[in-house]
Amino acid sequence: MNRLLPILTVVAAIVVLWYGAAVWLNGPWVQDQAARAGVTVSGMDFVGQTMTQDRPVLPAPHQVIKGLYDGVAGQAITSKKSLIYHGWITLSGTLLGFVIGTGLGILLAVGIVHNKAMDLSVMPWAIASQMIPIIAIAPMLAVVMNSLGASGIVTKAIISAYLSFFPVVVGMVKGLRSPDAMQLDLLRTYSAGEATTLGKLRLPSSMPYLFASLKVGIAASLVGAIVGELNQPAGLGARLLSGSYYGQTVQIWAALFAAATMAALLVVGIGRIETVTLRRMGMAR
Amino acid sequence: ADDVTLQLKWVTQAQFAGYYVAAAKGFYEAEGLNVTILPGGPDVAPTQVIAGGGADVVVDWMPSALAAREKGLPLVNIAQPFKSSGMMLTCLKESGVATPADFADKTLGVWFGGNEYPFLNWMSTLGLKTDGSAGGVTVLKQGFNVDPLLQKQAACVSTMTYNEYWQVIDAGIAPEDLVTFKYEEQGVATLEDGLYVLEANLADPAFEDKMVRFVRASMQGWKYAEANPDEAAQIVIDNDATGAQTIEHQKRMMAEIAKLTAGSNGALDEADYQRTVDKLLAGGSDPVISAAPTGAWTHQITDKALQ
Amino acid sequence: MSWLIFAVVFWLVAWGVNSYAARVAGRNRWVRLFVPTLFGITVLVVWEAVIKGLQVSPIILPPPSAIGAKLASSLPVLWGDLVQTFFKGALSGYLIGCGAAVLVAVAIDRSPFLQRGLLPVGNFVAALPIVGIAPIMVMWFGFDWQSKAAVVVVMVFFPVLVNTVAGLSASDRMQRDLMATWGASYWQGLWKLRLPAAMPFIFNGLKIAGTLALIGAIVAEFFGSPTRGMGFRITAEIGQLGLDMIWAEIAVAALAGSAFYGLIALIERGVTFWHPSQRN
Amino acid sequence: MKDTLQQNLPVIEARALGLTFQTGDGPVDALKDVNLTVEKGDFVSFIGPSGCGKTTLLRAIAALEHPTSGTLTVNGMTPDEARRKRAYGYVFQAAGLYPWRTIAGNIKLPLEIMGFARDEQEARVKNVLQLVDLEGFGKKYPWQLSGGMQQRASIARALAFDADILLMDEPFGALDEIVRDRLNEETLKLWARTNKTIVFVTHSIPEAVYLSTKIVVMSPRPGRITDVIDSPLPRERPLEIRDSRAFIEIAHRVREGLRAGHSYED
Amino acid sequence: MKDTLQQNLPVIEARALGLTFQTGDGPVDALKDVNLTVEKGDFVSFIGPSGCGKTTLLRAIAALEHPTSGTLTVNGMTPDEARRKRAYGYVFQAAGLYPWRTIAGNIKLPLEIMGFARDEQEARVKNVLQLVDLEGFGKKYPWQLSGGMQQRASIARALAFDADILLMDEPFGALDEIVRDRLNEETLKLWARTNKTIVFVTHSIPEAVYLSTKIVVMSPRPGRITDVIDSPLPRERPLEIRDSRAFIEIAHRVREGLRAGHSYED
Ligand SMILES: Nc1ncnc2c1ncn2[C@@H]1O[C@H](COP(=O)(O)OP(=O)(O)OP(=O)(O)O)[C@@H](O)[C@H]1O
Ligand SMILES: Nc1ncnc2c1ncn2[C@@H]1O[C@H](COP(=O)(O)OP(=O)(O)OP(=O)(O)O)[C@@H](O)[C@H]1O
Ligand SMILES: Cc1ncc(C[n+]2csc(CCO)c2C)c(N)n1
Ligand SMILES: [Mg+2]
Ligand SMILES: [Mg+2]
Repeated sequence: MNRLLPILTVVAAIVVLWYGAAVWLNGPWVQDQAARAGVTVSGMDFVGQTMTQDRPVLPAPHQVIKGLYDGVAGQAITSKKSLIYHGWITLSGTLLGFVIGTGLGILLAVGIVHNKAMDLSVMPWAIASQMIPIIAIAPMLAVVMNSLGASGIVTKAIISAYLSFFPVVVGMVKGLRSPDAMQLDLLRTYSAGEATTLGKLRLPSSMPYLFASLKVGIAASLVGAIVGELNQPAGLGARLLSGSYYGQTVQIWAALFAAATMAALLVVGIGRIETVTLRRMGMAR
Repeated sequence: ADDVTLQLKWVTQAQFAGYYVAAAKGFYEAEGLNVTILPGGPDVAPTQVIAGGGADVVVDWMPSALAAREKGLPLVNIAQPFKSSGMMLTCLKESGVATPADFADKTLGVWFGGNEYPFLNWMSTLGLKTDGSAGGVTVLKQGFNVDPLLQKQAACVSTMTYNEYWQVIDAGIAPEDLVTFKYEEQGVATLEDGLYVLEANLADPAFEDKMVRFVRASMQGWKYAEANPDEAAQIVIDNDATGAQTIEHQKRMMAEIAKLTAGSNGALDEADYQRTVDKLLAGGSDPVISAAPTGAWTHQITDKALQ
Repeated sequence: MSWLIFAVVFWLVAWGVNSYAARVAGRNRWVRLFVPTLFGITVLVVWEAVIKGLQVSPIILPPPSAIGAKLASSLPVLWGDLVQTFFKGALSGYLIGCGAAVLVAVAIDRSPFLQRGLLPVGNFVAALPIVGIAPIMVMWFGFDWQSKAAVVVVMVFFPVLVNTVAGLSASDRMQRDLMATWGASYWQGLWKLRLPAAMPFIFNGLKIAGTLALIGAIVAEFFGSPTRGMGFRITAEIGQLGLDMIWAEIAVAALAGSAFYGLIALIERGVTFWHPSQRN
Repeated sequence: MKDTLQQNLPVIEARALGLTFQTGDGPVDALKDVNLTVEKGDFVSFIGPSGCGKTTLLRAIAALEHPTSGTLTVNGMTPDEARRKRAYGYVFQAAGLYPWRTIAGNIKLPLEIMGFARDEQEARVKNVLQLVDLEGFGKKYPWQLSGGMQQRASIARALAFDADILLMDEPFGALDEIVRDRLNEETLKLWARTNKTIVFVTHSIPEAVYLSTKIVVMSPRPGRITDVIDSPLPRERPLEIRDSRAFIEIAHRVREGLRAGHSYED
Repeated sequence: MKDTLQQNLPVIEARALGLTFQTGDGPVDALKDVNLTVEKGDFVSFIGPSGCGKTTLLRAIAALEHPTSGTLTVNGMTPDEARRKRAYGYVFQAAGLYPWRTIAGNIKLPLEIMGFARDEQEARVKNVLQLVDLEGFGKKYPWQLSGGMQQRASIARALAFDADILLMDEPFGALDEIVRDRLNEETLKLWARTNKTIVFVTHSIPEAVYLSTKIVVMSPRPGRITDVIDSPLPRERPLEIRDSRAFIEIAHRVREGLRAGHSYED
């Protein structure tokens, strides 16, 4: 309860501001329409009209919630208007990309920690790689993947992986280097090799770092999947774009909130796994 | 059956009804074809898809096809189901635009990505500069919808007769409050929605045969769609994976599309081609093609398909 | 074929040289510059050779040489786009967003209630995909750089806020208790202890935000822009298959983004010189 | 008249003091029924096993913790009032210097906060740096100094603003025996010179006996005072005093007190 | 025959040993001209002020640092060979238990690495846990134990695989006096029982005198040995021995040695 109350308060404040902004931003259209029709609107009429438009500049919260509700509960989940249907398509790409990206990130991190040349050369370029506007690459990547015969989900997953590997590399390099000199020396007095050190010391002690980066990584993965869907027929990304294409602001906002909710759930999910893992490893107190 | 992959220029909508109808009505199957239709979108360049081998045949507009040809991608028009152009500028009357002469010092929304050339050409014939200098027009790269007009961020935006125009209407603006300039009527129209393949493939008799059957079935689809617009619209809806299209909108779109395909039996009219090339060569400041292309179209397929 | 063999050989040789250099003189400043440079050159050479070897069409992926040539011949255009997108859009949005985030963090610092409410909501907002936010911002703030800046503000605000709030509680208890024994006021404690102690965290946020800013501005241009800017150029060129120009813009974006990141890292070095991670 | 009154008033007075922490696994009695009187000029040591509440008691005196029962007065005021009157100089177990300030900057920090004039600040910094033998190190950053030097800097910082009461929580815990011996001597000298009231926490029996006029032996669970020993040693104490019979006897009494209060499990 | 030879060979032998660190501000002579012989069954303590090279010397013996001059042999081999033969049990200053392993898991760690059979591992864990009085704590995680218990666990870990040579770097530095006393007693008992060779680093004079058969006094800059004291105390040592005349005398000699080598600056 005392964790929920502050959140609810903030949400309530945002909703109030939001309604205000909706009136403010949608108002000009109401006035223009009235002017074109040669009538005047005022008072409650005006406010009411700002919140019931089909194509508002800013949909009022209840419109978005209705959009979400229609998309989630108002449709069969196999329907193409169902947000669950599209969410699932996005999720599958997100998860596949996340697995690839995380695997790649961990491998790279292990390489960086064990190989000085990789350490020096990979990092600056990994940073530079993240500066590339992925949305510009996505269509070209789709073409290349297409010509290689890969399916849509793989293309999406590659973009996801591309965005999620970076936080994993950064976090894991930190994590794998987190054992202090004494912990490393201890294994040396046992005359343990690098592989043993990795398995018995570096990997376990990197777990908190790993989970922290997994949380960032899964959110990045989702963004990647959505960007990858801009040129695919289905998924939340496609929904966002078609909403934008037809000026369906409510559809955009509903898809937007569906995506953010999914991200939040994924992060919470990883948090759960983290708690369980760390507890089983005895690292959660 | 022979596999054919068709890449569309835009998302699934009645603009491409002929192909969806042909598939749904079994016209392709009857020709022994197994056709995969790939929807496009703002993020898809059909020319690039075909260059990468992702499609056998693409729907594209002639300006971008010719530009690609000059860049070294030998695309050939094998059929032209669209006789006329649906592009226009739609302006709010209250912005004070009544004739093209009023464009000066106004902000105009334009689609880029290969669609800007007819517009630039038009402006240069009007003698209006597009670089933002005084007395010219301010050009916006418009997004995917008509919001700039509704929000009065632009005096005019690009629309298609069959689509965006109706979005403006749907938004609640009466037709009397709008002024439209059809490219067709302004004499700056270029050919839209044609079928293009790679030149090298045409030499292969098997491919040629496939395309003959494809074009024949596609045209059958188009004519069926013209005759049965409501059924065609429903077929389009059934094929839309985003679930964003509505049947009302697609019916109306189908009706408008039928006007554009009406004059065509599928074969490219050489005069239309020549007009398009002339427009593009005249260009604006930065012409899209620098020399008249050769071999950019053929009747090889339609001759066989339509006999 | 020979191009492919060349690529493999070049890669192996460069890798060998790098391994040797890193092992023998990994601490030397010049070697630390040389190794990543050679790595970058290797990537470019292998890219070029693979394209030549597999005869990849330049319409699919142009070779680095063509990109370089285009880059060199289009400098004025690229510069104009960089000014529009980076300096006007990304940078102003970055400054506004980061500045606002730090101020808000200080403002909510005294209220644990607000913090507990704002941070989860903030994380939720941060998870909103920009491709969804960008068209909305274009609708609200118009086509010019202001809407790009707005997208950047939204993107950078929460990472910086979260890090700053974390940083403000990063001073350890003993350090805070010291302030208490001296009878320091809230503002004295903030100014002399908690802000300096928060700097490593704030810079962490600033660096994350730095990787987001330019991308956000470019992406926003996909949803409407004047006829200049990096995102505009990329969409306009795709229609005429100007892949070399697109890649030139991408190269400029990567370069400018990395330079910006480097600059933040440099300032961080100066400001948090005292932090163990900066002392090695 | 007022002065004499102050002189007679105890500097620190605790009556039936109790302090209970509410933790996840239930309440922890960190202090229970603590009675203590400290007079002006006393050098008091708290000694006891880990967890017996030494730090907690010291923090309560400095108003860093708030007692849950009993009364605690400092100079006749509440500890919080005394804190706001800047009565305390507190030296923590670790040096706790701010790494972004030089040594001089660290020492200046409380002076800035208390609003001393700029040249007064400089003068005092110079003065205390000399006192702890760190002249010439003012411009160095904390991490450029050895642990012992950092500890001395933190003592200098606590001395700089001339608080009446010096609270020191195991200030020499991290130092080696020789350095510790020397700092013990210095601390005694300083105390003799300034006649401050010093409350000192330590683990070390010799240290407690060597330094204190009053040794408070504590024992844990719940934290309480088991013995208060008034030292018969003279105020001037050379290091050799540690080999004297009196010294060894007090040390023995402290050790016995400690052992009695010490349970086996840790 | 071979056995006798081994018996007579010194376990650790350093001749003119030097070790210089290359640092940013130039070379640091951590050890200079160190000569030392340790026989089988010796209990050797290194004592000296901070920075005099105690840890460095211990690390060199364990092949964790490499001497830059002189020779160092362990059981007649180089330290590195001895390390690969798993001759060392090393106890670090802090307990250094891996927090994600239980106490038993921590003790098992070296056994896993050295490839002991599973039931042999269990047996040994049980055995050493008993030895350090931690039966029943095997399933606990390190943070569930007090500091002293953790330290004992880390000693158990070093004992589990029965290395000949036990190297202990200030193992009791972080503990309070009472716990420390008890662990000192336990260490002596253990040593008596197993007849291992133990090398022990400490800051504390009483600790060094109480435990050792040989006390090595070191001094800094450059780190060198200033005195080696062979203790006349008997092998059995009750705690009370610390009040004996012999004890006090050795302690005095150590203190003088330390003071001589101690420079003022830190
Ligand atoms: N903030 C706190 N919350 C809960 N329990 C606390 C807190 N601070 C201290 N304690 C508990 O109060 C008791 C006394 O702690 P205190 O730190 O005063 O001991 P100490 O005598 O200073 O020990 P040490 O010699 O180890 O420093 C301990 O049991 C400790 O766990
Ligand atoms: N890795 C290193 N690089 C450079 N100098 C070092 C290194 N390790 C130790 N030194 C220096 O070598 C000298 C001896 O250090 P060492 O750790 O052996 O001292 P010590 O006697 O163990 O001190 P303490 O009692 O503080 O642990 C010191 O001056 C130290 O600064
Ligand atoms: C980014 C982008 N914007 C607009 C068009 C133009 N366009 C071509 S077909 C079509 C469908 C009409 O409803 C439209 C709008 C494009 N190709 N790409
Ligand atoms: Mg304490
Ligand atoms: Mg040491």
